[in-house]
Amino acid sequence: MTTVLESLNHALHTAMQADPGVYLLGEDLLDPYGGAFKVARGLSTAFPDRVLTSPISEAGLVGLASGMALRGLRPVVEIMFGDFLTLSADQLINHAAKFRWMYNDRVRVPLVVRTPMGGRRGYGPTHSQSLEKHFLGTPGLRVLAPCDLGDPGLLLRQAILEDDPVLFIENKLLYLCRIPSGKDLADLELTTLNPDSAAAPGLDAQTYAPAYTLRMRGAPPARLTLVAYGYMAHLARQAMVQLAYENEIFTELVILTQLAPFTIQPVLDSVQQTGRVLAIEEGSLSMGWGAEIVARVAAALGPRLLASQRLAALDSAIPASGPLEAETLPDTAAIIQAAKKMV
Amino acid sequence: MTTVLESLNHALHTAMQADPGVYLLGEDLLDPYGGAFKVARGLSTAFPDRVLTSPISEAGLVGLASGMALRGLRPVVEIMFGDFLTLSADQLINHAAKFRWMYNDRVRVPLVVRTPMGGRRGYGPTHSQSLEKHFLGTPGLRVLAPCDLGDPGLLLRQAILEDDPVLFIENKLLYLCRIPSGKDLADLELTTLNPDSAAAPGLDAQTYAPAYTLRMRGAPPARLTLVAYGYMAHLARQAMVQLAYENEIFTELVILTQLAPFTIQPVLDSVQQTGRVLAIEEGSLSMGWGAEIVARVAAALGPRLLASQRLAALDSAIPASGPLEAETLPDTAAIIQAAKKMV
Amino acid sequence: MTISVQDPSAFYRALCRIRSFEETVLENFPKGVFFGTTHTYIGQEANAVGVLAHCQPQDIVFSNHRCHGHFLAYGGDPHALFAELMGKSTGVCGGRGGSQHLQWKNFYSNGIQGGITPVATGMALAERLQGHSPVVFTFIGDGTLGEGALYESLNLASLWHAPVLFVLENNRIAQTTPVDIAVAGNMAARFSAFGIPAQELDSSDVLEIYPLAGKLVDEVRETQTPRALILHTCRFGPHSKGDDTRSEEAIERMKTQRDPLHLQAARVNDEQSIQIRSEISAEIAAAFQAALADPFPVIHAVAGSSI
Amino acid sequence: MTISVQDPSAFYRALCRIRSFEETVLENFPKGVFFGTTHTYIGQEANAVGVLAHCQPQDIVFSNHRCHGHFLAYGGDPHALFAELMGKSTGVCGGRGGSQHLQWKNFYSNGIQGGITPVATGMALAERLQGHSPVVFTFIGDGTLGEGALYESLNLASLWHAPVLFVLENNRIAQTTPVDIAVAGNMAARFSAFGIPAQELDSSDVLEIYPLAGKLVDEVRETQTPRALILHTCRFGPHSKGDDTRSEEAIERMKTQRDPLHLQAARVNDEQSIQIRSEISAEIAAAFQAALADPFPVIHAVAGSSI
Ligand SMILES: Cc1ncc(C[n+]2csc(CCOP(=O)(O)OP(=O)(O)O)c2C)c(N)n1
Ligand SMILES: Cc1ncc(C[n+]2csc(CCOP(=O)(O)OP(=O)(O)O)c2C)c(N)n1
Ligand SMILES: [Mg+2]
Ligand SMILES: [Mg+2]
Repeated sequence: MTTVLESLNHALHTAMQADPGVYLLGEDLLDPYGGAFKVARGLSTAFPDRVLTSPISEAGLVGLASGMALRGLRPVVEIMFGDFLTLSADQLINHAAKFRWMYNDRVRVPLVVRTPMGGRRGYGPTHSQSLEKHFLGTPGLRVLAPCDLGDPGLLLRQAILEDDPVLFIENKLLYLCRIPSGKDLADLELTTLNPDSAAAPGLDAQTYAPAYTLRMRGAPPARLTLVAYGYMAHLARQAMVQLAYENEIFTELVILTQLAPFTIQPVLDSVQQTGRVLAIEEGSLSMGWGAEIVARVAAALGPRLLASQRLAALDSAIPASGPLEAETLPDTAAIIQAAKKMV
Repeated sequence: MTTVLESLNHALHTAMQADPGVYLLGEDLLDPYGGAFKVARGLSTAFPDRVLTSPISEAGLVGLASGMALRGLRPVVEIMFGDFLTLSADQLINHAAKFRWMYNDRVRVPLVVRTPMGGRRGYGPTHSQSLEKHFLGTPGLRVLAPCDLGDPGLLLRQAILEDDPVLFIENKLLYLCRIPSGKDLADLELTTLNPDSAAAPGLDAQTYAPAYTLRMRGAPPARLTLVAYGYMAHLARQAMVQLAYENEIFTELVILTQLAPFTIQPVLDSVQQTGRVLAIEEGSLSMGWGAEIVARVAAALGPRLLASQRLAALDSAIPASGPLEAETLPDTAAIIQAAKKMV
Repeated sequence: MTISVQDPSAFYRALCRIRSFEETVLENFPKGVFFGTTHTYIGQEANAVGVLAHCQPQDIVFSNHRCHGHFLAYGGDPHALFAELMGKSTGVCGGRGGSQHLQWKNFYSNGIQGGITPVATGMALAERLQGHSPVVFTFIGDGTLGEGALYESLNLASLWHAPVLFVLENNRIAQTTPVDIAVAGNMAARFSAFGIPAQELDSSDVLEIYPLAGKLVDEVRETQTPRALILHTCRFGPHSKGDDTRSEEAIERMKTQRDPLHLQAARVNDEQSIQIRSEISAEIAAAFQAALADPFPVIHAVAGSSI
Repeated sequence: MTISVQDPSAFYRALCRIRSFEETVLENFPKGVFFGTTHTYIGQEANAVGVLAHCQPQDIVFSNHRCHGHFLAYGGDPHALFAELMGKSTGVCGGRGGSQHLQWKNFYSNGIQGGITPVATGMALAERLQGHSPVVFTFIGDGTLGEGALYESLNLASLWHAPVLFVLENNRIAQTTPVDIAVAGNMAARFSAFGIPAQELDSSDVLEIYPLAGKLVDEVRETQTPRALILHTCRFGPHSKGDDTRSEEAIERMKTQRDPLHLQAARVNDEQSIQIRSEISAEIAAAFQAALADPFPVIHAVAGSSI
């Protein structure tokens, strides 16, 4: 069984093999180290000229890669910790994401910025955050997040093939999750949707960014829709099973891999049946991804939305101390508790 | 009648007069220029040693001011255009906003970062944005936005008195709005609430950050709640009056001045009556402030929320061309149109 | 646009085109025909003309907020530029960009100080990696020395051999801020500290700028490594419109001593210079009128302004 | 913590305390008693000790991810530091900060490369403006020369006379990246280009570092303007834990030639040095045990994890 990490690593190998225009840039990428989280492992050995290990310059690096992208290459930038994305905010928001549209659709920026987010490793306030919420809703910037279903590597490969900038959000704990086989999911019914993802100004529709819907096989109708992405989708799947077996609460879980721009349809399809939605994310609550989910569902369903809630990290910095960190971030138990309250 | 600009300028004079620890830092602040939008006018003449006109270094400047704040001063930083706030993102998110909490509440960061946002002046894609949505929901960072009601200057003065970092969002068109007198508002009933603003980890409750609720005097019960801040609150007020007089659609308008962290109570109080909410902002739609408003209302009211919508800028960059820009940003007519559709 | 030094009138023409364009902009701004704001290049024309005379078709130019002169010296069409400032569909970017955000052929500009430098560095690197031998001309002002992104770019350009020519136009002021209160230390040293050779010139004479630029352009092209050219220059006009805080005398002194058009006019005979000025004048007037008559863009495709 | 050069044993004791602390950290990390990660200071002890021996009570220290040595040399309590790494309520920041985020008296650290430099500059400015004459010691590594925020700080510190001593610890590597592929040009020039005088020293000898640091500290204190001290040094251990990509021989060579403890031990008589080591050993072991026994923090005040 493959891990998400292996899948992503393999995808980078494949992408670099397939296209000599693909470059990988980032800090400490060279083998044997292969990047802080090892997603780059083996690449500098296989493609020594196309893995550019860089100084510590997150803004410069993203800007430089945008320039490469404007001139015919397909750079992939690794930002060592997602926490440092704040340093590239100007390059992402005021440069890479704007170029195509502001230059009247005459240029393209096939740039991918990948970065690991997330806590639960005790790294403390500056190395544990899930800051993607600050970048969602940037016109011209697609944001993707693999989960442990489907083919995370394919999601990355498609991102690299795209002609518009993509922010690709990985999660540190997701790396080691194994992609379950059909047998592992035997208790579940899995629907994969590949929604024609909302084409927004300055962005084309993208080919592979599936949404998944999971149900307990043969269960009574679900009374609550869980929505999640990334590692939280993994935890939500555990919660879903536990809720069914231990509490006889049946839920549906919708997992998105495209966070922005996105279509709410797969979520609506489920909430139309269940009437209730719980959006789950690891980032801090306020102005998070879940707000957009709930707002869209509420707008679409009006009074048919019986209940909506969000579960997220506390609105505080993330402490290094294990017990404090565990309280700060939402886990399976918290999902179960929140779900129970809603039905 | 005072303009918002005059009120803010006066507040800075008063604050610097009152406390020798208040400093103003930013680009091109010196008289006779007095800052790009003139909010700093007269200050360098009155307080030559405490107005530090700076190199073009938005990150450095915010960082430097955080350091000053940590060591007993009360710096106010002017970022010339809100678009450049992206350059200070790391200093705001990973430094200023974190210090107090991560250092176990043993330090305070009485920093104010002020900046003008907004379009409608044809400045184009990098000088017209309303980027505050990317900073809302940052743990430890309070975000305030004056409107043309109440006392914008007092809001700024209170922000300067606060011991925690504040991002203070001004709007370029709001500057020239005149603060209406009681007579100007004769048709309206105004309720001012000073909610005990949600104290979040790393932030104390703040003293002055009113929420306003406006109703048409003597009108039948409102069937829709408009929620807005900043310049959009000004436009929403116009829309409200027009809707009443021209369409006999009666609405309530809730205006917030504290965007994060905030309490939804004043909005709930209104939507509980009207059953419908329209959140209005100038920033681009997705993952905007309005999502948080709607999500909180939906969570609180469940099926009693009959309808919810958001009105915002298109999810695209902001064009320089006047006609295109006008289409991109929401105006009074768009508010009226959205409101009509909802009732 | 390659100009030969053999032909002083070609230089004069190029200088006049920029001057005439910019004067037309300033003159007509109060009439409300343009959107937003503008940053005119009056006084600095010799920089764009002298430097970009070395620009080959495969080369790239990345400019900043003060980009009209660079755009015109690159060979850009005055009509398209006027139209862009007027927000017309025929504008350089169909009216989306406005004065500071241009893209045409290998010309780019953006209005965020400093942010263009890593992008330009990446373009240079990409071109070199794809086997081309370009020069990427990157224009920045003295004020932009305040931005950290610049130094990240210098380090990366130096380490990774990006064929960039950083052209620093030191007009001794940034908006209203004089250079001496905004730039500490030494300008050339700020480049050489990163291993990037820098040369300086204090002149408004296109015939002094041209050869020095040529030398550095050749070095960049041959070695495919970065260089910096620091041009000490004079901004005659306001930063944008009507926001000049300098004394009138100081500006007059600059205009008398440092006008690149005067300097070059002396090398063209009177008759020819009158002829050139009137041709340019007509060209620019026609471009302006044509742009005025152009249509505004049609409603652009809309995605979700309200959900 | 002011140490007098007259007393070689005080220096030796300070060096040993850091070494012993860090060895205890590395030894116990695999046992799962600490959270997160750590960056040990082994090999660089003489920098912290030699420089911070000049730290006066009103002075400020801003350190980076590799902060244990600075914290202990500043006078920080090993028990509180162990407790912080263990996430205990008795930790320097009650367990919130962890290894990289310390605050105690006038000591601060943060884990974002480069970001600390403008903050430290602002602290220095604030202190000067309030009539104090402090020195703000700001520690950065060679890798941090990649970050743009540093150069914005250098410019601001130089222009606005911020009494900062930038201490650049060049251990010739950043995580796994050797300095020669990450830092172009010349290190000292990167400071002097901004008008900040810089001095370099390639030594692991606290008695060489101490006087040079003293000279620069005095200059900063007297002139209330910034200076830079570049200390070429050696990191003996991994970047964090078990992630050293350098050859074992290279590391062994460094350990033989450049161990600050060996160099200083030679100045203390054998008996005394054995005594000091055993005292320090006992002190650190006791601190570690005490921290182990300390309680975890109680549930912290919660605001809205779910709405
Ligand atoms: C990041 C950023 N900060 C501030 C500004 C506002 N601004 C536009 S031009 C300018 C002055 C630039 O000075 P300089 O680099 O010397 O160029 P010059 O205008 O003199 O040509 C400023 C501050 C900006 N566009 N971008
Ligand atoms: C902005 C940022 N980028 C990357 C990192 C990850 N990181 C932590 S330490 C380090 C290397 C720092 O090298 P150097 O400055 O030489 O200090 P040293 O570790 O050698 O003491 C890196 C890349 C970080 N903490 N912050
Ligand atoms: Mg200038
Ligand atoms: Mg190092």
